[in-house]
Amino acid sequence: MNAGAAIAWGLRRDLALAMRSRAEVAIVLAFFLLVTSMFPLGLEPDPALLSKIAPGIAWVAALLASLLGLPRLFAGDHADGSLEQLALADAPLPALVAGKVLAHWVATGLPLVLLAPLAGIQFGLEPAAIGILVATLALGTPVLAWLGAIGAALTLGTRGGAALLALLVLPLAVPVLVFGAGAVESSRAGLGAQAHLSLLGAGAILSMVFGPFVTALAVRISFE
Amino acid sequence: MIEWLSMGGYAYYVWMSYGALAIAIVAELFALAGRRRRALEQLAEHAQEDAFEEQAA
Amino acid sequence: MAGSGFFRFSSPASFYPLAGRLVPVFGWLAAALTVAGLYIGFAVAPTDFQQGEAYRIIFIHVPAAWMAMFTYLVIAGWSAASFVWNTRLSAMMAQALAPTGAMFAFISLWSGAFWGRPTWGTYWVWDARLTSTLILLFLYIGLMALRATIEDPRRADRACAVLALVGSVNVPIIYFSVQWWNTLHQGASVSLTAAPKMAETMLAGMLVMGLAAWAYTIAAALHRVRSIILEREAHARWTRELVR
Amino acid sequence: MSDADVADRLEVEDLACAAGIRTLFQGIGFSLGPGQWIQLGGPNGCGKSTLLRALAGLVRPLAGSIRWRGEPVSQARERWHAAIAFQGHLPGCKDTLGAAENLRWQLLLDGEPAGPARLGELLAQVGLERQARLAYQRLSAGQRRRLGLARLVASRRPLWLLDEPTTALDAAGQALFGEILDRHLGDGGLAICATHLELPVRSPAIRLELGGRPRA
Repeated sequence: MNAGAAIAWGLRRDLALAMRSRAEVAIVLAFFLLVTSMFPLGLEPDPALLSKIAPGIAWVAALLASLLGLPRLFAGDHADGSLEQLALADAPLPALVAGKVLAHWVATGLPLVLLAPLAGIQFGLEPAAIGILVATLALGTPVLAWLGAIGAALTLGTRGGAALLALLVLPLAVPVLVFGAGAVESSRAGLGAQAHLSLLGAGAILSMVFGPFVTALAVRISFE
Repeated sequence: MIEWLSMGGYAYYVWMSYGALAIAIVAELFALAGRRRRALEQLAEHAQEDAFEEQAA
Repeated sequence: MAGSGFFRFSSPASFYPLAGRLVPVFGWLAAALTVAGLYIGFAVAPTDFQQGEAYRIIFIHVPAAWMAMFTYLVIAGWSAASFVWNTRLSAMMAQALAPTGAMFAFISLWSGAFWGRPTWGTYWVWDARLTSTLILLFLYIGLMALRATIEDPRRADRACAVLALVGSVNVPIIYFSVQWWNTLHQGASVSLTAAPKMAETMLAGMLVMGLAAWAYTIAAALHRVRSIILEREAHARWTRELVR
Repeated sequence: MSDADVADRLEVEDLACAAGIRTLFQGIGFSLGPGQWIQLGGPNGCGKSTLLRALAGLVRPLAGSIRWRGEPVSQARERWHAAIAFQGHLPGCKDTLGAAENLRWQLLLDGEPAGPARLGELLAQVGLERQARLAYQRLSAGQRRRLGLARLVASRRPLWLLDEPTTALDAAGQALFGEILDRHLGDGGLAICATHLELPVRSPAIRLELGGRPRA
């Protein structure tokens, strides 16, 4: 199997599996909206304050929601032995992994991007800022997916569980958070979001270039 | 001496910092010694186990 | 694997006694440098015009921050070496350095807080340097937690090596992003090391304390790696000779 | 070097593996040619599964060499993976997917044709035609094993690495396994089966007891 076929195999299989467990995917999205809805309740419904903190909150919620979905990525395949078959397939493992992560992003990352405007409206963001928020999430969630994939593969079969995964992934995700939330604020301050978006785009490209290989290596390590 | 210890009124801050460093280093030295002791104990245990196995064989 | 030259010592069995001889050397060196550094810091360096005596905290704060950052890079270096040459000892060194690096990261934060209180009026400010050191501390904790939760030591070596390498690629990006975030939000804030005029004695004190931290880290890591070797090689013949 | 010039041959020399800090086995060596199979025995915990996983390339051995067609497998991972069909003690099937669906994804991964007709034919051969749409989690343990056999029936890989292939199979299922393996060996295939059961296979096995030397 060549790399393209391997990516397609991983993508189609994991999307088929995600369709079977739509409820689990929906929970991730509900969690995202729930978290963003909690903040106004915990603070005060002051429009000025809310629209100021909106980008940060949307991004932190997206970060947490993407963490929530991560154990689905490899743990199931690891427990039932499918991951072994992937690692032993006559196909490049980075490509198979890339297909899986792509499917994971389509199932959990892309819906977050599409839901973000809802959170933006909740917080009274102006349309232009919502547009930038959506753009940053579209560029940033793939980076989160790859960082998460590396963490998820490294923690396979360990006793650490979801808390360990969060401990490994969140510090690495700091730059994404900073540039993602910073873009919206910077554009609202009239400074333009170009630089932030370019950096996020660079991050997305880097993570897509190196992510598959590092993740595949981590998957192989998980069998030892 | 007292005047030096008072650090021009900043004694609390200065000695909290230096004290924490001292405690951290002492704690690490104890941890290092403990780890070595445990490693040697474990080694002795394994040696005993293997000696039993050799006798049994 | 009884090679020659440098690689001879990449075998745990031959490194163990060498490390044993080096531990006291670096240990005493660290003690001597600490005494010298403290003497410069407390006796030679004059009271700061603006900050009073509180500035003497920087003699541990700055070296600890340097050491924490540098130790992480050294861990990444050993991790890379363990992949390239597949030497077990490299991974053990990476494992041995992590707790000491984490300790220095913590000390850097702690002393930073106690320096910040009299200087800025608050224990914690989201200063770029402090924030990145905080994240660095989390990276250390993650590294040690991952190590602790993996049963098989060889698997743990490789998993931690991947994490350390990914982390070390990320450290400069984190630092840069936090710096940027900081300037966007607060403007240029007072930085610990950018005191108006760094007096020469101050710099000298910091350097000597920095060297002391170096020597201490080497001594602690070598001592710890000896224990790790014993744990890992508990079934090898040569370790048996030690308890007989 | 074309494929026809080199015979399918697996050569293992001086293989050693560890579990944690303990050495499980060392000095394992054998050579396996077309039509031959190894029955791997030994008490629980002696490292049968680890040996299979090390051969497949999931576990890094402490020492030793594994050569396929004269070529070290670690240097040609994809060619090696194209030559083996590995079935560990985990099934590699998803609980929520049906039997046929599970088989289909596995066959696609193996690079085998997986049309509906082909799937039906394979399931019929292992006696699962009526369970094709049943979710994997509803299959009995024996039926799950049979689904694994369907993959082997379809496989054109020369070397099979099987971990306890007949546990949970009834007498008919064990006989079916024997037939499938005999046909594979008759076609010039190779196999290594870790098992503590007697397998109803007509072709004579090379017995390898871990901790011991291979006997013919």
